[in-house]
Amino acid sequence: MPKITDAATAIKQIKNGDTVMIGGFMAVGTPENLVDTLIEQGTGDLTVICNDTGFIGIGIGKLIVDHRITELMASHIGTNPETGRQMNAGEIKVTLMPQGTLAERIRAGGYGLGGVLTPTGFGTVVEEGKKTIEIEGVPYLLELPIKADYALLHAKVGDKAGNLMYHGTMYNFNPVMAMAANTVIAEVDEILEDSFLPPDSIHTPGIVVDYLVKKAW
Amino acid sequence: MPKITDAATAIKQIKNGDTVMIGGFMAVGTPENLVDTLIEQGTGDLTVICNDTGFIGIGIGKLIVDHRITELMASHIGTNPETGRQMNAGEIKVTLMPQGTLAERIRAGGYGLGGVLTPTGFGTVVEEGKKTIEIEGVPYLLELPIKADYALLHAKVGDKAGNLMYHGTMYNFNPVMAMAANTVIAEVDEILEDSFLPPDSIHTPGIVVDYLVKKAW
Amino acid sequence: MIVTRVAQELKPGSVVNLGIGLPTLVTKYLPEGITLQSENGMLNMGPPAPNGEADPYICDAGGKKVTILPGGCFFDSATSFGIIRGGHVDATVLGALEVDQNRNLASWMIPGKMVPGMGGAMDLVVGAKRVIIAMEHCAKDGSPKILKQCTLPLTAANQVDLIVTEKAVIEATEQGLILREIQPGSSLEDILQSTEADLIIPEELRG
Amino acid sequence: MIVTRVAQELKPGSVVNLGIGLPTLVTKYLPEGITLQSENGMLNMGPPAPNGEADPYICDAGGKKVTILPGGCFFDSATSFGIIRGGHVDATVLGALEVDQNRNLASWMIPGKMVPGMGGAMDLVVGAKRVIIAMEHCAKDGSPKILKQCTLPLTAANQVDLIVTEKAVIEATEQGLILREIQPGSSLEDILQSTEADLIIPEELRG
Repeated sequence: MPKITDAATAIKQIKNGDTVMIGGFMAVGTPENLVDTLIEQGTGDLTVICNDTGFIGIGIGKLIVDHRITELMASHIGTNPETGRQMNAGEIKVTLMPQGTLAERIRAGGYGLGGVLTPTGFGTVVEEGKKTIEIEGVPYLLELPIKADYALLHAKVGDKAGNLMYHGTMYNFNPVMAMAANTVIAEVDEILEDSFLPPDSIHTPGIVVDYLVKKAW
Repeated sequence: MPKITDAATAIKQIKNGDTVMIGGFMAVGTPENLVDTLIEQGTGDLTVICNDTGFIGIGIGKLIVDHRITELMASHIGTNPETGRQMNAGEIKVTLMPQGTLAERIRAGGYGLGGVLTPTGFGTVVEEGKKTIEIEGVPYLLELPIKADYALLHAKVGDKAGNLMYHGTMYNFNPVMAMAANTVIAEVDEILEDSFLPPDSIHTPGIVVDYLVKKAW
Repeated sequence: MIVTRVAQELKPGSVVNLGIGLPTLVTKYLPEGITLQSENGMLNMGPPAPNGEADPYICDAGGKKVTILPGGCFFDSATSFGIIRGGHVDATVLGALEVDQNRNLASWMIPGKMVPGMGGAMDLVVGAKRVIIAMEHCAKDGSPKILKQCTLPLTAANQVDLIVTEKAVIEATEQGLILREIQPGSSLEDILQSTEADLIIPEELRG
Repeated sequence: MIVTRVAQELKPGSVVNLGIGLPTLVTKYLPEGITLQSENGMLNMGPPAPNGEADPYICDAGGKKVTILPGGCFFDSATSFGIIRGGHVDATVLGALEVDQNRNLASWMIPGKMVPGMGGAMDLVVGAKRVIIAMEHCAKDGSPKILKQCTLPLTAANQVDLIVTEKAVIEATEQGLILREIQPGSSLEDILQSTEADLIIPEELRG
């Protein structure tokens, strides 16, 4: 059973220097309350794993603008020019990788796999430093798992067993991140206090969710 | 859009010698009408990929008893003693593998991955003939993708766009098989003719489903 | 002209992913029966939501609020790229900075200048059955974009199938780039002058 | 006795997968707050369905029709083994043919005799945080099952954490097998006679 609590209580366990996965694609599926609380609490020096850095003032963009991230793994930073500026100025270390590779690497972390072979990125700078393995004459890159101390998710509905259901494109990286972090904090628009989500319609099983926070603003 | 048709029409394209994935775990999630139709039509010499061979007279067990399978990839054959007998008598070639490995190999086939590294089976006979790759000091087996000519699935509900929803434990191998076969035939208890499944509750996207057959017996 | 010509390449019944920018404009000219995939997790993507009626939780790959059509579905990123990498997308239409005669594509960065990240482009180019490049024939400064060899970091090697510009329709094959059509308003001479790559010119298109 | 002793090892709040056979019997003695995982795709598995009320589409890993408890969920096999392999199952209880002092387990086949397949056992033994073996101390013919070295094909190497039999509770560590408890009705001498493996006997358990 997850602890149902407020954002401040759930977020304060995150320390400077921790590795944090944050769900969302262009800020849809990003837990804005949890991000705001990280900023309020002054947590910094974070390694953040996410698809993109949102926009200035929206989603993960807020953590960038406030210089809370020292290391970033993402697939796209183009919608937030401040990320590119900090990268070029050497203020932040950025590792860019293909979006599908990012998804598989996080999944591998959470699913106990040692890695996956993907054709994506072969023949490009993405292959630098990676092992190439040929299977039936086709070259693949060996991509390694990614894990984190925390995953911050955003779902539409959570029940008291911690089961989550997303809606629309907020789904994106949230389900794989839920499996790949030691501690999972989910911000949800609605908490079912007296009932449960239907067992055939659950996107993230409650056993991996440690804290449920009701979205408050 | 999938073709909505009857079992005989959908199944008659399967030829002797084809490779067929069949969903189900202990016959729950196995398309019984499609299996019966394969038997009626006399199709044989099949390579079948499935979790288990069901029971005598139930599920994939029927194909075993009727000697339609010459090659089998599965994780468990213990509930159907006839499979073991045929294997020991050299009538059928059986490759057994861990259930999680079977799931990942089929997924890799459908998801365009060249393989996955799993710790499962290291130090056992499962590692025979496989590459071992060490990642951060831990040995993993490189497991290769599996694909098939056909996948025969069983779902609870299908809509006219081919979207499928499973129920209970019939889910099992059906979703990964749906992605890994050239042609996908799904038997469903119910076909929505005038409406669609809710977009947040779809387990297999309709674009991979070629034929929908309403379960008739 | 680019956009309408690309639309003709998309077959009814196929699953298509359109990149950001010029390719997105193809949406307006799609034939019936195309299913649009959006790599952030949607099949059967619909048009932008009417003002004030947008569902805040449904966006396209550019972050724009859109709708989903009947029969569509949502899924997570691992599934979405399984659909893409696994060959379940029939065609992708993407813009380009450079394309070359070895079917290479460069579209994701200009070192030291623009490094937005590759997003889903690398997976799309490798995974989609057909890769269609929709772009202006030349860069803004007039320099050719269809080259003997790409100079910018690649998005993928040997994956381009078709190039559609305002001047030409070019098929990219293992034998090289074959000029298939001269667009209205252009000429063979114009194309040859604005293309660095070697072009194979079929008999019927020679003056 | 085996079954009740195993039940004590399972902590409230943990996620547990019980193997077929003897381990399934542990179900009756589970403490409150245990979530049962079934590898065919279910969390919060409930008891067998009452006669005539079974949902034909809900079965356990042995194929028996069961129920799901409130708060449970269903998922596919790839997700199920992700949960298992990824370390999200706190403990698994499995039967065994042989266990040895290097924490090896053999439980899935007897060459030439019984080859049912490994099913989910290999993933469970590698993935679960704690591997508890629940078995009779000796084989039916009286021969020891706790060996210096397994003779049958392994299910997994170096993964066993605890062995519970009707005679003893034995902790399997990198230093070797440590006798932790002598079960009521047994004795140190009885255990030593029926165990081939070297046992580390703590001071307090020596006569």
